[in-house]
Amino acid sequence: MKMLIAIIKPFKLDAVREALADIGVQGMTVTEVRGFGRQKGHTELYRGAEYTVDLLPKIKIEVAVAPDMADKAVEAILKAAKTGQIGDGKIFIYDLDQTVRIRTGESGIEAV
Amino acid sequence: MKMLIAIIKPFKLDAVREALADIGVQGMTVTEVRGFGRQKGHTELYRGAEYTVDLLPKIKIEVAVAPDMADKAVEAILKAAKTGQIGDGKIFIYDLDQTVRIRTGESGIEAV
Amino acid sequence: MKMLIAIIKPFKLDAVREALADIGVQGMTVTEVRGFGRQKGHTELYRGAEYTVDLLPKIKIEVAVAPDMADKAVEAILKAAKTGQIGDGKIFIYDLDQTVRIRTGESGIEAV
Amino acid sequence: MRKITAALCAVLPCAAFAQEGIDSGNTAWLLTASALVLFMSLPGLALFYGGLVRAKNVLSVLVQCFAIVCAVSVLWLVCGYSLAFAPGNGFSSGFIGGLSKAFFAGVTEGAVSGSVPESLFAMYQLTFACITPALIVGGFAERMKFSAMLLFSCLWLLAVYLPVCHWVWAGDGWLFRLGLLDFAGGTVVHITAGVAALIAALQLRPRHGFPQTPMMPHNMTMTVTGAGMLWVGWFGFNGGSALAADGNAAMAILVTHMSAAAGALMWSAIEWVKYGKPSALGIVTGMVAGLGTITPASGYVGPGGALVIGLVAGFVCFNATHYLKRVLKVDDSLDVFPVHGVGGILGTLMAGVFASSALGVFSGQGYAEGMTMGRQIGVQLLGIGATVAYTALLTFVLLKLVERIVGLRVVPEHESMGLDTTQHNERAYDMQSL
Amino acid sequence: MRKITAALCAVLPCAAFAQEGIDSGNTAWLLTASALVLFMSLPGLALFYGGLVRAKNVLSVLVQCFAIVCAVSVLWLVCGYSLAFAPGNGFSSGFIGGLSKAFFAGVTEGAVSGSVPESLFAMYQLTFACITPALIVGGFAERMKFSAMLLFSCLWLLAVYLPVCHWVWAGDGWLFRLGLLDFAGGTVVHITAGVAALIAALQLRPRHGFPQTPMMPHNMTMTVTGAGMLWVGWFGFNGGSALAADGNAAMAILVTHMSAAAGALMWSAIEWVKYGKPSALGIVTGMVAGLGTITPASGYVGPGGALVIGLVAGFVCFNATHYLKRVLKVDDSLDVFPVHGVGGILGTLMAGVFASSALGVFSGQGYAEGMTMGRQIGVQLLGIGATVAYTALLTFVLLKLVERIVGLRVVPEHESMGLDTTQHNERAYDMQSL
Amino acid sequence: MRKITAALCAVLPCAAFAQEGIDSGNTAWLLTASALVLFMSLPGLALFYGGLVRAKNVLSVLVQCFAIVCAVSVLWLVCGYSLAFAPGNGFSSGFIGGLSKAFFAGVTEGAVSGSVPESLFAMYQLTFACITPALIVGGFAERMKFSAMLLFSCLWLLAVYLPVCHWVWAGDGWLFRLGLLDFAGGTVVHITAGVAALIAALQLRPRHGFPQTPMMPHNMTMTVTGAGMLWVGWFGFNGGSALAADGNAAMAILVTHMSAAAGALMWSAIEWVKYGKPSALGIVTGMVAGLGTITPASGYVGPGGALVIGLVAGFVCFNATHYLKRVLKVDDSLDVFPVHGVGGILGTLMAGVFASSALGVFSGQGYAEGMTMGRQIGVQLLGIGATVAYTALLTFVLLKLVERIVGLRVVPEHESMGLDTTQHNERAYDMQSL
Ligand SMILES: Nc1ncnc2c1ncn2[C@@H]1O[C@H](COP(=O)(O)OP(=O)(O)O)[C@@H](O)[C@H]1O
Ligand SMILES: Nc1ncnc2c1ncn2[C@@H]1O[C@H](COP(=O)(O)OP(=O)(O)O)[C@@H](O)[C@H]1O
Ligand SMILES: Nc1ncnc2c1ncn2[C@@H]1O[C@H](COP(=O)(O)OP(=O)(O)O)[C@@H](O)[C@H]1O
Repeated sequence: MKMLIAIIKPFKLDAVREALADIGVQGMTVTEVRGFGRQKGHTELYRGAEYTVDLLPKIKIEVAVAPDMADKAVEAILKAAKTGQIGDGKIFIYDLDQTVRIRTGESGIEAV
Repeated sequence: MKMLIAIIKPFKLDAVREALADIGVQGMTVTEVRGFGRQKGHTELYRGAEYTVDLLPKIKIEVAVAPDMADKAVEAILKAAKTGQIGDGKIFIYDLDQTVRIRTGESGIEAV
Repeated sequence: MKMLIAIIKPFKLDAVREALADIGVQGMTVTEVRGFGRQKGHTELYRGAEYTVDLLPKIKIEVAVAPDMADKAVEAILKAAKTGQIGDGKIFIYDLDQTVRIRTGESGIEAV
Repeated sequence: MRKITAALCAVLPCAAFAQEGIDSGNTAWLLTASALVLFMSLPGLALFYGGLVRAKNVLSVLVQCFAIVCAVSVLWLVCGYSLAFAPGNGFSSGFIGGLSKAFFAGVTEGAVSGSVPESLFAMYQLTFACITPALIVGGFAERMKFSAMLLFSCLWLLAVYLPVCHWVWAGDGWLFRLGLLDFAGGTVVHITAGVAALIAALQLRPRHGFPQTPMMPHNMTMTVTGAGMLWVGWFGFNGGSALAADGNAAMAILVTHMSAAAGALMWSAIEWVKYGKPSALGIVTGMVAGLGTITPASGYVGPGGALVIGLVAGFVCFNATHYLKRVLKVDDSLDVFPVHGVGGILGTLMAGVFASSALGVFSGQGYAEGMTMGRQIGVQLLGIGATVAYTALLTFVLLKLVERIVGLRVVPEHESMGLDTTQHNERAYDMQSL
Repeated sequence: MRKITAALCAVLPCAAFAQEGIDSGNTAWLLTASALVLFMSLPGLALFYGGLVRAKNVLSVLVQCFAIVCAVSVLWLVCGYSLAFAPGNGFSSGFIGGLSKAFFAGVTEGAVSGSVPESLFAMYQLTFACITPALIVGGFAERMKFSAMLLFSCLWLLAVYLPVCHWVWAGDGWLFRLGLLDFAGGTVVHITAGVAALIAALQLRPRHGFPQTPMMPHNMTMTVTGAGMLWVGWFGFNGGSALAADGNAAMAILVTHMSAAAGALMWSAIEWVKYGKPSALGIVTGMVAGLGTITPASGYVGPGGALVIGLVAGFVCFNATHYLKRVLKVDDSLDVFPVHGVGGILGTLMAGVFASSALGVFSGQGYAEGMTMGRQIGVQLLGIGATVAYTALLTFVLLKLVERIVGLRVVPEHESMGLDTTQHNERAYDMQSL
Repeated sequence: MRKITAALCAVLPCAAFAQEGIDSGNTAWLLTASALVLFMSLPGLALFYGGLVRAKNVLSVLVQCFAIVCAVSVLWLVCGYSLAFAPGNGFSSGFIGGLSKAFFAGVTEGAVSGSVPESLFAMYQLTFACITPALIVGGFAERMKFSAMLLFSCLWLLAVYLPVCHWVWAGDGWLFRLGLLDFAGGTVVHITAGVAALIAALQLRPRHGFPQTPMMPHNMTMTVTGAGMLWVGWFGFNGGSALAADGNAAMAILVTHMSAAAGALMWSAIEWVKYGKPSALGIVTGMVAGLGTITPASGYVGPGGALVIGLVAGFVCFNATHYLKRVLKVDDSLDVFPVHGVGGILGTLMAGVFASSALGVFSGQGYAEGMTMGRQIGVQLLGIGATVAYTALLTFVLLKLVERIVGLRVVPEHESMGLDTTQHNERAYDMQSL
């Protein structure tokens, strides 16, 4: 199994979720995070002074998929999350040793 | 070392923590996340209209354990987190390349 | 590629960010988490009763780096995040299967 | 606010009345009522609205409410009070006041209006002028440019609020002379704001994602807090409109309270029946519907009438909200029209009914001499019709104008990033700052 | 609230008094006081309580407070005011009022009570009837069904609040005739609410997880906000009970303020000594204890007495809270009994002491003619005893009844999911909505 | 607050005046105004400040405001009221009051001050004494020990507030006798608090990380909520200072309102021009600047003057804030000096100008007999200078003293963990409790 962890722009969450549903991905976990990369933050006002806020709000999506689905899923995320501007984010792909479904105790691909 | 990442129902956090403590697990990291899988969300009212909320609140637990502890820990989580209803969650198991304790710089199993 | 995931004390975030920037790390993702390890929480008052709070606020930093940067990055985090007291945290290191930059579709080291 | 204008009638022609004594009790109550109505806007309404939008837009709503109060206050000083309440000139006198009180000319410490200082009357009326455009904010929330919002609100005050206020509450206003019953602003405040919000919602078009994406309130506790403040403040709104601390004021707050309670219970009951559970948003929205609806009637009806008015308000406004948003799919973001507009119309109408002293336990204080229920309802309908039509037309024109000058809507990217960051350079919450 | 009933005595027999003049200053103050007491319930108490529960239950608390205010208001109109304040019939007249004022019969714009409009007196008293059952919410918070809560609150108002209110504040009430000193509701409000909360806590049994699992307040800033509002609103609660804007009202707010300050400082001092640090929750809880305790005494004591009353309140209520929750392990969720119940008992007792004009710097306004400290304390003890016993018994019976009809408690799964989702289909906070 | 002292002059020499009648309308308004000013402190100012600090320190700010109100109240009872308002003895009588009213001796239910009960005058003045040290909290926020804060606030009340209050508002105060115009506390409240905050900020040194690390407000909605409450409460602050419900009070709230609006608009305009976007914090800070600045002038100027005062306030305070924090890098955490201190100085000065009745549309109520603009400005400058110098010196000494006794600042580790946990054993928010 593979675990895809994508960092995306917050307002792209719905689009990515739909894109993944379309290719049959059945579950995902979402976390609010903050991050920076090329995109360097913006300034905020505070009583007559401007500050730079480095860490911008991002959404982290975790999706476990069967190995043969991984490429399709990456594809789907790429397409849905892209705006073409910096800050679009990253996808990190891990190998999963094992997956277990708590309700049934099933493990392996059926558990995804 | 193995890293177990479990997504569980929020109100099961205490039970899981105790179960892990019982088998000697000494540390864990907890994150609030939202997710969906088989469990499909619920409806909420908003001024005379019902909406479906897809992403339900879940708790993510990360526990690094020595390889020989992994099975026992999975067992403990399974038992403590199970309600038998959909939405009970998943455990994802990763191989850890390395672990370092910041305070001492120790690495490997002693660092867990 | 390697993914370093560090759990640190919240007020050390700025120091760690700077230390990583100094060695040329260009991106990171930050999550608020809670955790415990050796450090066992503190007591809080609630109308004449004291309670123990087990899970303390921590910051999780995720940094993907080229393999050859990993050691330097670990070093940098260790130095910046250390106070020498319990609760300083951990660094977990994973192997990354793949990394993709969403904006460009690039993958591999260029995508970090 | 019948007495207001009656008092003004007497006062306006000759400033010499200024020497007449003021009543300290009436003055004390109107000082308090002014504070209460300001409290409705800031922070009451701001919180009520702010909790309903998404976290990325909450500051924009708060700033809009603040900015409107500030800008309207200055306009009031410059010419607003005068155009609303100074005697008009010649032919136009039924439609708009004159400029004899511009820059508060003659509104000295010693000037008296009825039994209170005229400066207090001007202050009290100002709080109404502040909250009315602030109510409209709910219609275009989460997508309007700040500059456009500010320009529009100022123009709207001048072109819509001040004339309608003059029609209804000035001694020489044409609706006042016809005997329109609008004690505390069913037409002047709620209909104008509700209709303007509807027009704005239509002209700005829906928020991106509406109606598929649910846009849930980001902080319902904030909304409930604001709702509680509105209820309390409304005692000043309706009770203060008696311009005295007397039985009229007392009865006004009693019926106001009853209508709020009845509206809330009705809305909750419908939800309970329809969806199995009554919600927090439901109970407070029903309460606001009850309050808005009783407003024009509050000085004329009795507790029994108020109960009926509140129940009708809860029922009709619930269905209006549902119909506008779910069937017609109009994105009046925070439902200003179906709650305030519809409530104002209903209430102005029912004021004409329940003012009657011949309804047994549902009786009110009775009609003016020579008025019958039929004729009164006719006048009420005329007042409603004129206010709706005039407001709709002018609001439409003003929005077109503002669109030309600065554009109405933020660019899509800014809408998705949220107005707080893009219009005000701030975030509402920063729980992580170390 | 001695004058209330004295005034009513005079007024009730003959409605002709309605022609008598009202005092605009007194009316202004009572209009304001009504707004202030409503403000205590909404949003004051709602926020105070709401902040103390877990995030998953905060809306349920807010809705409960709102729904109680709404339901009580309608009941008040139908028969509540009459049963509390209309003259009773024959033998029962000391225990409950008659129905001659049902549907506010005779409470017209012109009707006068003392020196204020009777509609205002009815409105002011309504705000007390609203907050009393709302206080009880703290006892069963986080586990009671909404339907059960609403049914119970209505029945309790009718069966407990109205009779006790009649006993103490109606001219023909038996405790009033005995000369019980309860200026603003030590027995009528705080003892009844505190005892009812205790009985409810016992009958509903503890929340799941109590007492091992800490159930920490989800938003202490909300609680502190509500506490500030309660303090301010209490000026209307105690000061308004003079039913006039006079020296009695002024002294009432001064002693109220002093007792609040003293209670807060005492509670903080105990925490500081015992745990090394004074907490936010501690200081505001001590403040509420000081306010609740001074309530019955506020029209009778002086500032020196108020200081002692506040200090005693802080000390005793702190220990009562600790004892009930930590030793007896009773899950009165938000500590209503140890703060309001115990405070009400203490205050009613101390009113009997510090009303004395013979205590030097701790003197009060003196006893009624013919009363001695010994006899007064006897009357106070009788009033406390009767109120505690009656409330406990009736509350127990009503809860049994409600249990039969709809069941009291949500199912365990719903309790763990939280009442907001399961009872109201809503979440309080949604910071992620995009 | 001219009338206060005029009234006191009359009352103080002979307590027999106590029999004289009170005016129920004036009393009603002052009861309300007392509630409004308390509301400014709790929860108004507490929220305004609390939202601006980081999440880890918000409770510390709230507790500080509460604890100050409580401690000051008890001190007021013991000797504060007497030292401020009782006639002084011999040579020192211009500088500090005597102890003849300690423990509120003679402040009985029947005692009268002007046309209101003396207990009410004492209560009203107490609310001013409470908010002044609470304002200083903003200067040392996020780093001062709670024990040090409490000790300092008590000493400061005794050594700074009470004397200055006597100078300016007691009939025998030296500045009062010179004819200083300070209607509601430009010198007594805002200058003393602002200067003390500055000295405290300097003596405690900056927060760790200042100025490189941005220390962003953790909850701007809380700050805006508090700002709205401050605006409303200020009606009681300035309007109540007329000590009557009359034209003076009415004009005071009108000019207060205008200055707030003008200050807010000016601050926003500067931000808009300078940074392209007006912010929420900007608009509310400008509003507070407008309110603080009009305070001393509010009973003497007209609406036109108020407009100018507000605009000047927004402009000068904006630049003062910027200069102090960004150029001088003084860490007056929440900008108390540049807003309240500078505002108080400006306002006291401009009161001397815009009180003139010879400025056309910018005219005020005119000078006292025999006073010219030149002389009045001289008196104002003297009042400002004396207040600034005295406050700076005494604050410096008191802080040194407190440093000796308990130390001023928490240890660095506690500062980084936050004051909520380390000083009060609590966290403000716990959204995860299950
Ligand atoms: N090396 C990295 N390690 C971990 N997270 C990263 C890394 N680089 C980027 N990110 C995450 O991805 C987000 C978007 O990255 P950014 O570099 O701004 O996008 P891009 O370069 O594709 O335009 C960042 O906000 C951060 O959360
Ligand atoms: N493929 C997946 N990838 C990542 N997270 C998942 C995946 N499937 C499920 N989850 C997480 O597990 C949670 C529970 O999953 P669900 O499928 O509802 O449980 P079950 O099927 O065991 O009843 C989800 O809310 C989500 O957070
Ligand atoms: N075995 C583990 N698995 C996952 N996270 C851990 C583990 N041990 C520690 N942590 C995380 O690291 C944080 C600091 O750990 P702690 O043991 O208190 O530090 P140390 O032992 O280095 O002083 C914890 O709060 C927790 O979030």
